[in-house]
Amino acid sequence: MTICIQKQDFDAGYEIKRLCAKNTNIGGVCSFIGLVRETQSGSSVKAMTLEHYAGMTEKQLVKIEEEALDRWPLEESLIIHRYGRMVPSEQIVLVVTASAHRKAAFESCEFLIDWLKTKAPFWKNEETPKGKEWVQARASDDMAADRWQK
Amino acid sequence: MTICIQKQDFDAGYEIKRLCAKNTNIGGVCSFIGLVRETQSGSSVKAMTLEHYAGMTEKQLVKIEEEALDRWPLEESLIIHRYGRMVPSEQIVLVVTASAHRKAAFESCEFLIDWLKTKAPFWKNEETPKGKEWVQARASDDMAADRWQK
Amino acid sequence: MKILYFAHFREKTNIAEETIDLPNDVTNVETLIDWLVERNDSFADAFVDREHVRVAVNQEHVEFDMPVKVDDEIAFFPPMTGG
Amino acid sequence: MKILYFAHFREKTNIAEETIDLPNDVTNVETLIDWLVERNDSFADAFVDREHVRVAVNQEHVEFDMPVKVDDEIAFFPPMTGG
Repeated sequence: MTICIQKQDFDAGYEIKRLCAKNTNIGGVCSFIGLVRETQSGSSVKAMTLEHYAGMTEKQLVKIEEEALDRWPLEESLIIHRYGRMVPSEQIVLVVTASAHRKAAFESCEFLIDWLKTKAPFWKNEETPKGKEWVQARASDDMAADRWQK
Repeated sequence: MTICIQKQDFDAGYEIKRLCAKNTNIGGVCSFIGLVRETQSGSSVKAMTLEHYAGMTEKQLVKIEEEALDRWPLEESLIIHRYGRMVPSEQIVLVVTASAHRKAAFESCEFLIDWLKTKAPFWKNEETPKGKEWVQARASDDMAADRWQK
Repeated sequence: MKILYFAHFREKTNIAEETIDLPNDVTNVETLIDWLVERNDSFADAFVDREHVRVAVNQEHVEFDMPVKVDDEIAFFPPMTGG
Repeated sequence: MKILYFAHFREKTNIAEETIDLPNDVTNVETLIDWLVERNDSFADAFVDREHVRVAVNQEHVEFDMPVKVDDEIAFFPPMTGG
Protein backbone atom coordinates (compact mmCIF):
# COMPACT_ATOMS: atom_id res chain seq x y z
CA MET A 1 0.00 0.00 0.00
CA THR A 2 1.84 3.01 -1.33
CA ILE A 3 0.83 6.60 -2.13
CA CYS A 4 2.96 9.04 -4.11
CA ILE A 5 1.98 12.60 -4.93
CA GLN A 6 4.74 13.87 -7.15
CA LYS A 7 5.65 16.30 -9.88
CA GLN A 8 7.88 13.97 -11.89
CA ASP A 9 6.73 11.34 -14.35
CA PHE A 10 6.64 7.64 -13.43
CA ASP A 11 7.55 4.35 -15.10
CA ALA A 12 4.38 2.25 -14.87
CA GLY A 13 6.10 -0.98 -15.89
CA TYR A 14 8.77 -0.61 -13.24
CA GLU A 15 6.19 0.20 -10.56
CA ILE A 16 4.00 -2.79 -11.44
CA LYS A 17 6.98 -5.12 -11.47
CA ARG A 18 8.28 -3.83 -8.14
CA LEU A 19 4.84 -4.11 -6.52
CA CYS A 20 4.42 -7.77 -7.44
CA ALA A 21 7.98 -8.95 -6.91
CA LYS A 22 8.27 -11.87 -4.53
CA ASN A 23 4.57 -12.07 -3.66
CA THR A 24 3.54 -15.47 -4.99
CA ASN A 25 -0.05 -15.07 -3.76
CA ILE A 26 -0.80 -12.62 -6.56
CA GLY A 27 -2.83 -14.07 -9.41
CA GLY A 28 -4.00 -10.86 -11.06
CA VAL A 29 -2.74 -7.29 -11.32
CA CYS A 30 -4.98 -4.56 -12.65
CA SER A 31 -3.58 -1.17 -13.49
CA PHE A 32 -4.96 2.07 -14.83
CA ILE A 33 -2.99 4.94 -16.32
CA GLY A 34 -4.67 8.29 -16.93
CA LEU A 35 -3.15 10.40 -19.71
CA VAL A 36 -3.59 13.98 -20.88
CA ARG A 37 -5.85 13.91 -23.95
CA GLU A 38 -5.35 16.42 -26.71
CA THR A 39 -9.08 16.87 -27.34
CA GLN A 40 -11.38 17.71 -24.47
CA SER A 41 -15.01 18.66 -25.08
CA GLY A 42 -14.22 19.74 -28.63
CA SER A 43 -11.29 22.08 -28.06
CA SER A 44 -7.66 21.17 -28.42
CA VAL A 45 -5.58 21.15 -25.27
CA LYS A 46 -2.01 22.43 -25.45
CA ALA A 47 -1.22 21.62 -21.85
CA MET A 48 -2.86 21.00 -18.51
CA THR A 49 -1.78 22.10 -15.04
CA LEU A 50 -2.84 20.10 -12.03
CA GLU A 51 -3.09 21.94 -8.73
CA HIS A 52 -3.62 20.09 -5.49
CA TYR A 53 -4.09 20.67 -1.76
CA ALA A 54 -0.85 19.29 -0.33
CA GLY A 55 -1.47 17.63 3.00
CA MET A 56 -5.14 16.95 2.43
CA THR A 57 -4.40 14.91 -0.69
CA GLU A 58 -2.09 12.48 1.08
CA LYS A 59 -4.48 12.21 4.03
CA GLN A 60 -7.46 11.46 1.80
CA LEU A 61 -5.55 9.01 -0.37
CA VAL A 62 -4.36 6.98 2.62
CA LYS A 63 -7.97 6.76 3.81
CA ILE A 64 -9.37 5.65 0.50
CA GLU A 65 -6.66 3.06 0.00
CA GLU A 66 -7.50 1.71 3.47
CA GLU A 67 -11.14 1.50 2.46
CA ALA A 68 -10.17 -0.45 -0.66
CA LEU A 69 -8.15 -2.86 1.50
CA ASP A 70 -11.19 -3.31 3.75
CA ARG A 71 -13.51 -4.04 0.86
CA TRP A 72 -11.33 -6.29 -1.28
CA PRO A 73 -8.75 -8.97 -0.43
CA LEU A 74 -5.80 -7.09 -1.93
CA GLU A 75 -2.20 -8.26 -1.75
CA GLU A 76 -0.73 -4.95 -2.93
CA SER A 77 -1.87 -1.51 -4.07
CA LEU A 78 -0.27 1.65 -5.38
CA ILE A 79 -1.45 5.13 -6.31
CA ILE A 80 0.82 7.66 -8.01
CA HIS A 81 -0.77 11.03 -8.83
CA ARG A 82 1.18 13.83 -10.44
CA TYR A 83 0.68 17.58 -10.16
CA GLY A 84 2.13 20.45 -12.18
CA ARG A 85 2.08 21.13 -15.93
CA MET A 86 1.73 18.29 -18.45
CA VAL A 87 1.29 18.12 -22.22
CA PRO A 88 -0.91 15.71 -24.23
CA SER A 89 0.12 12.03 -23.94
CA GLU A 90 1.81 12.64 -20.60
CA GLN A 91 0.85 10.34 -17.73
CA ILE A 92 -1.21 11.90 -14.91
CA VAL A 93 -2.09 9.04 -12.62
CA LEU A 94 -1.32 5.37 -12.02
CA VAL A 95 -3.42 3.00 -9.94
CA VAL A 96 -2.30 -0.60 -9.46
CA THR A 97 -4.09 -3.28 -7.46
CA ALA A 98 -2.98 -6.88 -7.03
CA SER A 99 -4.97 -9.76 -5.63
CA ALA A 100 -5.22 -13.55 -5.71
CA HIS A 101 -8.20 -13.20 -8.05
CA ARG A 102 -8.86 -10.86 -10.95
CA LYS A 103 -12.31 -9.67 -9.87
CA ALA A 104 -10.96 -8.01 -6.71
CA ALA A 105 -8.13 -6.43 -8.70
CA PHE A 106 -10.44 -4.96 -11.35
CA GLU A 107 -13.10 -3.72 -8.94
CA SER A 108 -10.71 -2.09 -6.49
CA CYS A 109 -8.72 -0.42 -9.28
CA GLU A 110 -11.88 1.09 -10.75
CA PHE A 111 -13.08 2.09 -7.28
CA LEU A 112 -9.82 3.95 -6.61
CA ILE A 113 -9.79 5.83 -9.91
CA ASP A 114 -13.50 6.74 -9.62
CA TRP A 115 -12.74 8.08 -6.17
CA LEU A 116 -9.67 10.04 -7.33
CA LYS A 117 -11.75 11.71 -10.05
CA THR A 118 -14.29 13.14 -7.62
CA LYS A 119 -12.96 13.16 -4.06
CA ALA A 120 -9.21 13.81 -4.18
CA PRO A 121 -8.37 17.54 -3.95
CA PHE A 122 -6.94 18.01 -7.43
CA TRP A 123 -8.01 20.64 -9.97
CA LYS A 124 -7.17 20.71 -13.66
CA ASN A 125 -6.52 23.87 -15.59
CA GLU A 126 -6.38 23.50 -19.37
CA GLU A 127 -4.55 25.67 -21.89
CA THR A 128 -6.70 25.84 -25.03
CA PRO A 129 -6.78 28.27 -27.97
CA LYS A 130 -9.51 30.14 -26.02
CA GLY A 131 -7.16 30.62 -23.06
CA LYS A 132 -6.79 28.95 -19.68
CA GLU A 133 -9.82 27.31 -18.18
CA TRP A 134 -10.61 25.31 -15.06
CA VAL A 135 -11.98 21.91 -16.01
CA GLN A 136 -15.57 21.46 -14.85
CA ALA A 137 -16.50 18.47 -12.73
CA ARG A 138 -18.60 15.99 -14.69
CA ALA A 139 -21.89 14.46 -13.52
CA SER A 140 -20.84 11.14 -15.07
CA ASP A 141 -17.81 11.05 -12.76
CA ASP A 142 -20.02 11.70 -9.73
CA MET A 143 -22.32 8.89 -10.79
CA ALA A 144 -19.37 6.54 -11.27
CA ALA A 145 -18.15 7.33 -7.74
CA ASP A 146 -21.63 7.08 -6.21
CA ARG A 147 -22.16 3.49 -7.30
CA TRP A 148 -19.48 2.41 -4.80
CA GLN A 149 -21.47 3.80 -1.84
CA LYS A 150 -22.26 0.98 0.53
CA MET B 1 -4.95 -4.23 -32.18
CA THR B 2 -2.24 -6.78 -31.59
CA ILE B 3 -2.23 -10.47 -30.62
CA CYS B 4 0.85 -12.39 -29.52
CA ILE B 5 0.91 -16.05 -28.53
CA GLN B 6 4.42 -16.68 -27.36
CA LYS B 7 6.62 -18.81 -25.16
CA GLN B 8 8.91 -16.05 -23.91
CA ASP B 9 8.13 -13.60 -21.13
CA PHE B 10 7.02 -10.01 -21.83
CA ASP B 11 7.77 -6.55 -20.46
CA ALA B 12 4.35 -5.13 -19.57
CA GLY B 13 5.64 -1.59 -19.05
CA TYR B 14 7.33 -1.51 -22.44
CA GLU B 15 4.23 -2.91 -24.17
CA ILE B 16 1.90 -0.38 -22.52
CA LYS B 17 4.22 2.50 -23.38
CA ARG B 18 4.61 1.38 -27.00
CA LEU B 19 0.85 0.92 -27.40
CA CYS B 20 0.04 4.46 -26.29
CA ALA B 21 2.94 6.29 -27.91
CA LYS B 22 1.86 9.13 -30.17
CA ASN B 23 -1.88 8.57 -29.79
CA THR B 24 -3.04 11.76 -28.08
CA ASN B 25 -6.71 10.65 -28.08
CA ILE B 26 -6.03 8.18 -25.28
CA GLY B 27 -7.27 9.29 -21.89
CA GLY B 28 -7.19 5.98 -20.04
CA VAL B 29 -5.25 2.75 -20.33
CA CYS B 30 -6.37 -0.32 -18.43
CA SER B 31 -4.15 -3.35 -18.19
CA PHE B 32 -4.36 -6.75 -16.59
CA ILE B 33 -1.51 -9.14 -15.91
CA GLY B 34 -2.23 -12.73 -14.89
CA LEU B 35 0.50 -14.41 -12.83
CA VAL B 36 1.16 -17.97 -11.70
CA ARG B 37 0.05 -18.24 -8.07
CA GLU B 38 1.88 -20.51 -5.68
CA THR B 39 -1.27 -21.66 -3.91
CA GLN B 40 -4.19 -23.03 -5.90
CA SER B 41 -7.17 -24.63 -4.15
CA GLY B 42 -5.06 -25.44 -1.11
CA SER B 43 -2.10 -27.19 -2.67
CA SER B 44 1.21 -25.58 -3.49
CA VAL B 45 2.13 -25.23 -7.14
CA LYS B 46 5.74 -25.80 -8.14
CA ALA B 47 5.16 -24.96 -11.79
CA MET B 48 2.44 -24.79 -14.41
CA THR B 49 2.54 -25.78 -18.07
CA LEU B 50 0.20 -24.11 -20.53
CA GLU B 51 -0.74 -26.07 -23.63
CA HIS B 52 -2.65 -24.44 -26.46
CA TYR B 53 -4.18 -25.20 -29.85
CA ALA B 54 -1.90 -23.28 -32.20
CA GLY B 55 -3.85 -21.87 -35.10
CA MET B 56 -7.22 -21.88 -33.36
CA THR B 57 -5.90 -19.66 -30.57
CA GLU B 58 -4.81 -16.88 -32.91
CA LYS B 59 -8.03 -17.15 -34.93
CA GLN B 60 -10.22 -16.95 -31.82
CA LEU B 61 -8.23 -14.11 -30.32
CA VAL B 62 -8.49 -11.99 -33.44
CA LYS B 63 -12.26 -12.51 -33.41
CA ILE B 64 -12.70 -11.60 -29.77
CA GLU B 65 -10.54 -8.53 -30.11
CA GLU B 66 -12.70 -7.48 -33.06
CA GLU B 67 -15.78 -7.96 -30.93
CA ALA B 68 -14.25 -5.76 -28.23
CA LEU B 69 -13.55 -3.06 -30.84
CA ASP B 70 -17.19 -3.29 -31.97
CA ARG B 71 -18.55 -2.93 -28.48
CA TRP B 72 -16.27 -0.22 -27.07
CA PRO B 73 -14.65 2.86 -28.62
CA LEU B 74 -11.09 1.64 -28.24
CA GLU B 75 -8.03 3.45 -29.53
CA GLU B 76 -5.65 0.53 -29.00
CA SER B 77 -5.67 -3.00 -27.65
CA LEU B 78 -3.14 -5.74 -27.03
CA ILE B 79 -3.27 -9.34 -25.89
CA ILE B 80 -0.14 -11.34 -25.09
CA HIS B 81 -0.68 -14.91 -23.91
CA ARG B 82 2.18 -17.23 -23.10
CA TYR B 83 2.36 -21.01 -23.32
CA GLY B 84 4.93 -23.47 -21.97
CA ARG B 85 6.21 -24.04 -18.45
CA MET B 86 6.14 -21.25 -15.85
CA VAL B 87 6.93 -21.04 -12.14
CA PRO B 88 5.06 -19.04 -9.45
CA SER B 89 5.21 -15.25 -9.94
CA GLU B 90 5.81 -15.61 -13.67
CA GLN B 91 3.56 -13.65 -16.00
CA ILE B 92 1.04 -15.68 -18.04
CA VAL B 93 -1.06 -13.10 -19.83
CA LEU B 94 -1.25 -9.38 -20.54
CA VAL B 95 -4.34 -7.52 -21.75
CA VAL B 96 -4.15 -3.79 -22.44
CA THR B 97 -6.97 -1.58 -23.66
CA ALA B 98 -6.78 2.15 -24.32
CA SER B 99 -9.64 4.55 -24.90
CA ALA B 100 -10.55 8.20 -24.62
CA HIS B 101 -12.50 7.36 -21.45
CA ARG B 102 -11.74 5.03 -18.59
CA LYS B 103 -15.04 3.17 -18.52
CA ALA B 104 -14.50 1.71 -22.00
CA ALA B 105 -10.92 0.77 -21.10
CA PHE B 106 -11.92 -1.04 -17.89
CA GLU B 107 -14.92 -2.85 -19.36
CA SER B 108 -13.19 -4.07 -22.50
CA CYS B 109 -10.13 -5.23 -20.56
CA GLU B 110 -12.29 -7.25 -18.18
CA PHE B 111 -14.33 -8.59 -21.12
CA LEU B 112 -11.17 -9.81 -22.86
CA ILE B 113 -9.71 -11.53 -19.82
CA ASP B 114 -13.06 -13.14 -18.92
CA TRP B 115 -13.22 -14.42 -22.47
CA LEU B 116 -9.62 -15.72 -22.42
CA LYS B 117 -10.34 -17.66 -19.22
CA THR B 118 -13.20 -19.64 -20.75
CA LYS B 119 -13.10 -19.51 -24.55
CA ALA B 120 -9.47 -19.41 -25.67
CA PRO B 121 -8.05 -22.91 -26.29
CA PHE B 122 -5.49 -22.99 -23.46
CA TRP B 123 -5.15 -25.70 -20.81
CA LYS B 124 -3.17 -25.48 -17.60
CA ASN B 125 -1.34 -28.41 -16.10
CA GLU B 126 -0.06 -27.90 -12.55
CA GLU B 127 2.85 -29.60 -10.82
CA THR B 128 1.91 -30.07 -7.17
CA PRO B 129 3.28 -32.37 -4.44
CA LYS B 130 0.46 -34.78 -5.45
CA GLY B 131 1.76 -34.91 -9.03
CA LYS B 132 0.72 -33.29 -12.30
CA GLU B 133 -2.91 -32.32 -12.68
CA TRP B 134 -5.01 -30.62 -15.32
CA VAL B 135 -6.63 -27.51 -13.87
CA GLN B 136 -10.42 -27.81 -13.76
CA ALA B 137 -12.54 -25.11 -15.37
CA ARG B 138 -14.33 -23.03 -12.75
CA ALA B 139 -18.04 -22.23 -12.75
CA SER B 140 -17.22 -18.71 -11.51
CA ASP B 141 -15.19 -18.10 -14.68
CA ASP B 142 -18.10 -19.26 -16.84
CA MET B 143 -20.42 -16.92 -14.99
CA ALA B 144 -18.00 -14.03 -15.43
CA ALA B 145 -17.86 -14.68 -19.18
CA ASP B 146 -21.63 -15.16 -19.49
CA ARG B 147 -22.44 -11.71 -18.18
CA TRP B 148 -21.01 -10.22 -21.39
CA GLN B 149 -23.53 -12.06 -23.56
CA LYS B 150 -25.57 -9.54 -25.47
CA MET C 1 -7.71 30.91 11.60
CA LYS C 2 -5.89 29.90 8.46
CA ILE C 3 -7.78 30.02 5.16
CA LEU C 4 -6.57 28.45 1.90
CA TYR C 5 -8.01 29.17 -1.56
CA PHE C 6 -7.60 26.79 -4.49
CA ALA C 7 -8.21 26.90 -8.25
CA HIS C 8 -10.61 29.72 -9.21
CA PHE C 9 -11.01 30.79 -5.58
CA ARG C 10 -7.30 31.58 -5.48
CA GLU C 11 -7.44 33.31 -8.86
CA LYS C 12 -10.50 35.44 -8.08
CA THR C 13 -9.44 36.48 -4.60
CA ASN C 14 -5.76 36.73 -5.53
CA ILE C 15 -5.00 35.00 -2.26
CA ALA C 16 -3.57 31.51 -1.86
CA GLU C 17 -3.42 31.54 1.92
CA GLU C 18 -4.18 33.97 4.73
CA THR C 19 -4.44 33.98 8.50
CA ILE C 20 -7.29 35.96 10.05
CA ASP C 21 -8.72 36.45 13.52
CA LEU C 22 -12.00 34.65 13.99
CA PRO C 23 -14.57 37.36 13.18
CA ASN C 24 -17.58 37.97 15.43
CA ASP C 25 -20.73 36.12 14.35
CA VAL C 26 -18.70 33.48 12.48
CA THR C 27 -19.59 30.10 13.97
CA ASN C 28 -19.57 27.74 11.04
CA VAL C 29 -18.55 27.52 7.36
CA GLU C 30 -21.75 29.20 6.14
CA THR C 31 -21.32 32.25 8.36
CA LEU C 32 -17.62 32.42 7.44
CA ILE C 33 -18.59 32.65 3.75
CA ASP C 34 -21.19 35.33 4.64
CA TRP C 35 -18.41 37.31 6.28
CA LEU C 36 -15.91 36.80 3.40
CA VAL C 37 -18.28 37.95 0.64
CA GLU C 38 -18.80 41.23 2.52
CA ARG C 39 -15.08 42.02 2.18
CA ASN C 40 -15.06 43.12 -1.46
CA ASP C 41 -16.35 42.35 -4.96
CA SER C 42 -13.64 39.76 -5.68
CA PHE C 43 -14.75 37.65 -2.76
CA ALA C 44 -18.42 38.18 -3.59
CA ASP C 45 -17.66 37.00 -7.13
CA ALA C 46 -15.64 33.96 -6.04
CA PHE C 47 -18.41 32.70 -3.78
CA VAL C 48 -21.40 33.75 -5.92
CA ASP C 49 -22.39 30.19 -6.82
CA ARG C 50 -22.44 28.56 -3.40
CA GLU C 51 -23.72 25.27 -4.78
CA HIS C 52 -20.30 24.77 -6.36
CA VAL C 53 -18.27 25.78 -3.32
CA ARG C 54 -16.51 22.87 -1.62
CA VAL C 55 -14.87 23.27 1.77
CA ALA C 56 -12.46 21.36 3.98
CA VAL C 57 -11.93 21.98 7.67
CA ASN C 58 -8.60 20.62 8.90
CA GLN C 59 -8.18 18.76 5.63
CA GLU C 60 -11.51 16.94 5.86
CA HIS C 61 -14.23 17.60 3.33
CA VAL C 62 -17.25 18.98 5.30
CA GLU C 63 -20.70 20.55 4.84
CA PHE C 64 -21.46 24.26 5.38
CA ASP C 65 -22.96 23.66 8.84
CA MET C 66 -19.55 22.48 10.15
CA PRO C 67 -18.48 24.63 13.15
CA VAL C 68 -15.21 26.54 12.73
CA LYS C 69 -12.82 27.45 15.51
CA VAL C 70 -9.97 29.92 15.86
CA ASP C 71 -7.16 27.43 15.21
CA ASP C 72 -8.80 25.63 12.28
CA GLU C 73 -7.38 25.33 8.75
CA ILE C 74 -10.20 26.10 6.31
CA ALA C 75 -9.88 25.53 2.56
CA PHE C 76 -12.22 26.62 -0.23
CA PHE C 77 -12.19 25.00 -3.67
CA PRO C 78 -14.42 23.98 -6.59
CA PRO C 79 -15.55 20.35 -7.19
CA MET C 80 -12.51 18.15 -7.62
CA THR C 81 -11.27 17.11 -11.06
CA GLY C 82 -8.39 14.74 -10.35
CA GLY C 83 -7.55 11.37 -11.82
CA MET D 1 -9.85 -36.35 -41.67
CA LYS D 2 -7.34 -34.90 -39.22
CA ILE D 3 -8.02 -35.30 -35.52
CA LEU D 4 -6.15 -33.43 -32.75
CA TYR D 5 -6.22 -34.31 -29.06
CA PHE D 6 -5.35 -31.80 -26.34
CA ALA D 7 -4.68 -31.92 -22.59
CA HIS D 8 -6.04 -35.11 -20.99
CA PHE D 9 -7.38 -36.35 -24.35
CA ARG D 10 -3.81 -36.41 -25.65
CA GLU D 11 -2.53 -38.03 -22.46
CA LYS D 12 -5.21 -40.73 -22.29
CA THR D 13 -5.15 -41.67 -25.97
CA ASN D 14 -1.39 -41.15 -26.28
CA ILE D 15 -2.07 -39.41 -29.58
CA ALA D 16 -1.55 -35.72 -30.28
CA GLU D 17 -2.64 -35.84 -33.90
CA GLU D 18 -3.78 -38.48 -36.39
CA THR D 19 -5.23 -38.64 -39.88
CA ILE D 20 -7.98 -41.17 -40.50
CA ASP D 21 -10.34 -42.04 -43.34
CA LEU D 22 -13.88 -40.94 -42.65
CA PRO D 23 -15.48 -44.09 -41.17
CA ASN D 24 -18.88 -45.32 -42.32
CA ASP D 25 -21.80 -44.08 -40.24
CA VAL D 26 -19.84 -41.04 -39.02
CA THR D 27 -21.79 -37.94 -40.02
CA ASN D 28 -21.28 -35.52 -37.17
CA VAL D 29 -19.19 -35.00 -34.02
CA GLU D 30 -21.45 -37.19 -31.89
CA THR D 31 -21.17 -40.20 -34.22
CA LEU D 32 -17.42 -39.63 -34.55
CA ILE D 33 -17.08 -39.90 -30.76
CA ASP D 34 -19.25 -43.06 -30.84
CA TRP D 35 -16.82 -44.53 -33.36
CA LEU D 36 -13.68 -43.44 -31.43
CA VAL D 37 -14.77 -44.95 -28.08
CA GLU D 38 -15.21 -48.34 -29.80
CA ARG D 39 -11.50 -48.37 -30.72
CA ASN D 40 -10.11 -49.33 -27.32
CA ASP D 41 -10.29 -48.73 -23.57
CA SER D 42 -8.05 -45.63 -23.68
CA PHE D 43 -10.44 -43.86 -26.01
CA ALA D 44 -13.46 -45.08 -24.05
CA ASP D 45 -11.84 -43.66 -20.90
CA ALA D 46 -10.90 -40.32 -22.49
CA PHE D 47 -14.46 -39.68 -23.68
CA VAL D 48 -16.31 -41.24 -20.74
CA ASP D 49 -17.64 -37.92 -19.44
CA ARG D 50 -19.10 -36.43 -22.63
CA GLU D 51 -20.48 -33.42 -20.78
CA HIS D 52 -16.91 -32.22 -20.39
CA VAL D 53 -15.80 -32.90 -23.97
CA ARG D 54 -15.29 -29.77 -26.04
CA VAL D 55 -14.79 -29.94 -29.78
CA ALA D 56 -13.64 -27.65 -32.58
CA VAL D 57 -14.21 -28.28 -36.28
CA ASN D 58 -11.81 -26.36 -38.48
CA GLN D 59 -10.71 -24.32 -35.45
CA GLU D 60 -14.22 -23.19 -34.54
CA HIS D 61 -15.79 -24.29 -31.27
CA VAL D 62 -18.96 -26.27 -32.19
CA GLU D 63 -21.69 -28.47 -30.69
CA PHE D 64 -21.87 -32.28 -31.09
CA ASP D 65 -24.48 -32.08 -33.85
CA MET D 66 -21.99 -30.33 -36.15
CA PRO D 67 -21.55 -32.32 -39.40
CA VAL D 68 -18.01 -33.56 -40.14
CA LYS D 69 -16.52 -34.08 -43.59
CA VAL D 70 -13.52 -35.95 -44.94
CA ASP D 71 -11.20 -32.95 -45.13
CA ASP D 72 -12.09 -31.40 -41.77
CA GLU D 73 -9.71 -30.72 -38.89
CA ILE D 74 -11.39 -31.95 -35.70
CA ALA D 75 -10.00 -31.21 -32.22
CA PHE D 76 -11.05 -32.65 -28.87
CA PHE D 77 -10.22 -30.95 -25.59
CA PRO D 78 -11.54 -30.29 -22.07
CA PRO D 79 -13.10 -26.97 -21.00
CA MET D 80 -10.56 -24.19 -21.50
CA THR D 81 -8.51 -22.83 -18.62
CA GLY D 82 -6.53 -19.97 -20.12
CA GLY D 83 -5.94 -16.44 -18.85
